[in-house]
This record gives sequence, structure tokens and C-alpha cells, in this order.
Amino acid sequence: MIALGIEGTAHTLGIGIVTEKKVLANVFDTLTTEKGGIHPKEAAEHHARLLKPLLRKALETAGITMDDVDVIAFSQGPGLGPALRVVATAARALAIKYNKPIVGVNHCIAHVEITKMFGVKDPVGLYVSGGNTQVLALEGGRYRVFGETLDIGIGNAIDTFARELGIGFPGGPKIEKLAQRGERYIELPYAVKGMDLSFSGLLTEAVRKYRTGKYRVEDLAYSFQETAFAALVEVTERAVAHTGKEEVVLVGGVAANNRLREMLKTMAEDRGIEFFVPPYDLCRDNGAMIAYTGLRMYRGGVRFKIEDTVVKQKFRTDEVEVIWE
Amino acid sequence: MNEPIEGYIEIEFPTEEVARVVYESVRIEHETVPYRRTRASFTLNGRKIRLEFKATDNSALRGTLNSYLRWIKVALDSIDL
Amino acid sequence: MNEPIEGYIEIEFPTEEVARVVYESVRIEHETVPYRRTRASFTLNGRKIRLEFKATDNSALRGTLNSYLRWIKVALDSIDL
Ligand SMILES: Nc1ncnc2c1ncn2[C@@H]1O[C@H](COP(=O)(O)O)[C@@H](O)[C@H]1O
Ligand SMILES: [Mg+2]
Repeated sequence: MIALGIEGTAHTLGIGIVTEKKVLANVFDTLTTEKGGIHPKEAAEHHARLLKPLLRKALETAGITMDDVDVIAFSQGPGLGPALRVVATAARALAIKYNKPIVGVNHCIAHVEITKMFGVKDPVGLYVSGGNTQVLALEGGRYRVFGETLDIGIGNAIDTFARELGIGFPGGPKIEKLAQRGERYIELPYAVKGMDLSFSGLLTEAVRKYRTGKYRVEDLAYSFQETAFAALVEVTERAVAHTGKEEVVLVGGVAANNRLREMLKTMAEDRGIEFFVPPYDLCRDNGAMIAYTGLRMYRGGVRFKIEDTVVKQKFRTDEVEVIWE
Repeated sequence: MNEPIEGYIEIEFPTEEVARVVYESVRIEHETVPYRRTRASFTLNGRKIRLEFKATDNSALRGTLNSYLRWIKVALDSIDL
Repeated sequence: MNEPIEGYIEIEFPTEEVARVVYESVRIEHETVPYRRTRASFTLNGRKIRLEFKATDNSALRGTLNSYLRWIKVALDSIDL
């Protein structure tokens, strides 16, 4: 079976083509802005402009035509309304014209589902990106959220801090570099709030300390990472303990961070469970994860009518009945 | 500006089939536009798609026209590989 | 997309005087648009300003509509003090 998936919840437009076992194509284009930040209309414009060239590129890379495709999948939410609408419209057009089934995919779930292409069976997922931060796992036929950010995503927190330090966007990789040269841990507010996470207090305090001019930026970057990541690992570990699952996966754009990988890996080893991070192009926002999840959903009996393809800006992870497992 | 504005945009496609695919793809968006300061009707007639609109808000109208034209373009681009 | 698109936008102003002032300010822009992929006629009729257009390029049309609506808004804003 071959699925084509379109991702476009935020600033990345991605088209992926996959089979059950293999990624045949996974092409993207990300709208980059000076400041980062959220620009729904610009993202929509970007996606609309790049849709056709990327579709062509994906089909060409995969060496197939639309006739070879068995199911069309698209990111139905959560995300930026105008961007989602562009993606949904494109997916409908393909499905109607080529008379193919269409499946709307929850973006957060897709980030975790793609790990199953690599033999992961039933993981706890730590999904960390610019806008999202969520710990999720299957329980009782749905992906339950065991903890999530109450304010900003960890990626945004890092990017905002980086901007404050005057290093460009995206800040993640640069903060990571700086942090490697950190020598001293500076106390910062811890980010666990009950079952959930909150990064705004940590961010505010890090910025305040930076502005005093009394601290080395390397130490601040290091302390920022240590504090934020410890909170992420703690919430993830709790979910592991609660669910008794034996695999943990790290997904989303922030999964690029080596320190976070290391900390999560240590936790997994301590508990004697498996730890997995997919290749980066399948961690970041991408079409292949949408295609793959759509394929699994379709094979598992999920069916959409065109009327069911309305976008869901606030699409909740636990809204989806996982009947395809 | 709160002057009444009205008008229409009509697009003629090469075949009824193309018009139908574009229309059906965009119709769901038309039906679920979240809040409206522009009233719009969106209809298919053979090879033609017609958007009629009435507004009293210039910027809202601009937003509406941009959205519909964007959706139409995307639908058409997707089937023109 | 190269489908023929046509349509109009008509705006009704509270008085002929307002319509005339807006029309005259925008007419200069209308007459000096550098090059066109959209054909447009721009006319005044009592209290109404009417923009009729024909295009074969979706994006060009969007640009045109956005420009005229913006010019009209600016003209109106500047007399609506
Ligand atoms: N090495 C890194 N360390 C931390 N964050 C990163 C790293 N690389 C990328 N990011 C962040 O990942 C986010 C983008 O991922 P996404 O939102 O999934 O597209 C941005 O906030 C980046 O700053
Ligand atoms: Mg994401």
C-alpha cells in the first residue's frame, strides 16, 4: 500500500510518500521569518505557493504517479487555521480528482506513530517542538496526554531566550552549542506544574538574570537546558511509570538536541526500557509521518467522507479513537 | 469604512469535471468559515464557479477574497501535476 | 492557473460627493498601474463606484483586488476625519 501525506499545521509544508515499511519521499519547505513567531496568513500563502512544486518533487522522488497512491492523508490539526485550510483543500482536490480515500490525521499522534515504522510497538512519546510540548501514550484506545505545557512550547521558550541573547532564529542549535561550554549551574525556576509543564517562569527568570549582566551566557544556556529538560524527563518518566510501557520515543524539532537525548536515554536505561529517536527528517514536521499514520488508520478501517475533512485548529490528541492498532 | 460593497467573481474552468473537483474541495471551507463579516454565496454552474459577496467592511472583504482565491488556486494546482 | 476570471465589485457611498472624492483619488492610481495581468475598468455612477475586472491569473487578480480595495479605503479614511 502507498500513502501520500501532506503536512502543514505550522510553518513547514511537507509532502511524504510511504509504504508500510519505507519512506519513498519526504520533501519539505519551511517558511522562515526573521523573528520566528506565528504568522497564520503567511504560512497559508507559503503552503499555497509551494504545494504544486513539492507535490511534483515528492512524486518524482518516489518514482510514482498519483494513480499508484492508495490513500491521501493530511494534517487536520492542531495548528494554524489558514494553513490547515490550504492543506485540507489540496488533499480533497487530490482525493476527489483521483478517486482515492482521504484520511485526516492528528499531527501530534503522527509524530509518535512514525516511530512504529522502525519497529517501535507501543511507546510513551515525548513530543517537543516550537509550539507543542506533550507527553502522550496509548491507553484505553486513545492517545492520552500525560503532561503538556500550560503555556509555551519548549522550542519557543528556547527560541525566545535565544532572541533575548541576540542570537538568531531558530535558537535551539545555538543555545545547545553555548550550553556545551557551560561550567556552572545557575538556579532557575523548575518547570513542572502538577502533572504539567510551564516554561514561562523559567524563561522570564533566565532573561532577568541575563539582563543583570552578572552571569556568563554559556552558564545561563546550560542551566536553561538542564532545568527545562529535567522537567521534560520527569514528566515522561511519570508517564512511563504510570503506563508500564517499555519504550520511550523522542520526537519533534527539539529532538535534535543531544543533551535532551542523553538525559532521556539515561532515564530509559535506568528503568531498563527501550529508547528511540527517529531520523531527524521524521522528527521535525514532515509529510511522511502524516502519510504513514494515514496509511495505518486506513488499513485499520478508518474512513472519512469529504464532510469529515473539516480542519480542527484545536484538534486534541485524545479526541482520536485509535481503532487501527 | 462601512460602505456597502457587493460583487461577484466568476471563474470558468476548461471542463465541468475540473470545475466540480475544485468546487467540491473548496465547498467545505466555504461552509465552515468561522465568522463572517462578509456574506458570500459559492456556487457551481457547469464549467463555472461563482462567488457572490456582500460586505460593509473593506478589510474583511479583502480577507475573504484572498482566502477563496487561495483555496481555488490550491485545489487547481493539486490536480494539475 | 490560467482560467478566465471575471467579476465586479461595487461600493455605495453615503453621498455623491463622497463617491466622487474617493473616485477621483483612486482614478489616478487606476490610470497609472504599471502593467496589468488583470484588465480592469473603474467607473463612477452617482453614489456608486464600480470596478469590473477580467483576468486569467488568480494571483494577479488577488493583487489587483487588494490594491483597489486598499486605495479606496485610504481615500475614504482621509476624508472621513
Ligand atoms: N539542537 C536543538 N536544540 C533545541 N531545540 C532545537 C534544536 N534544533 C531545533 N530546535 C528547535 O526546534 C523547533 C522547531 O521544531 P518544530 O516546531 O518541530 O518545527 C525550534 O523551536 C528550534 O529552536
Ligand atoms: Mg510538530
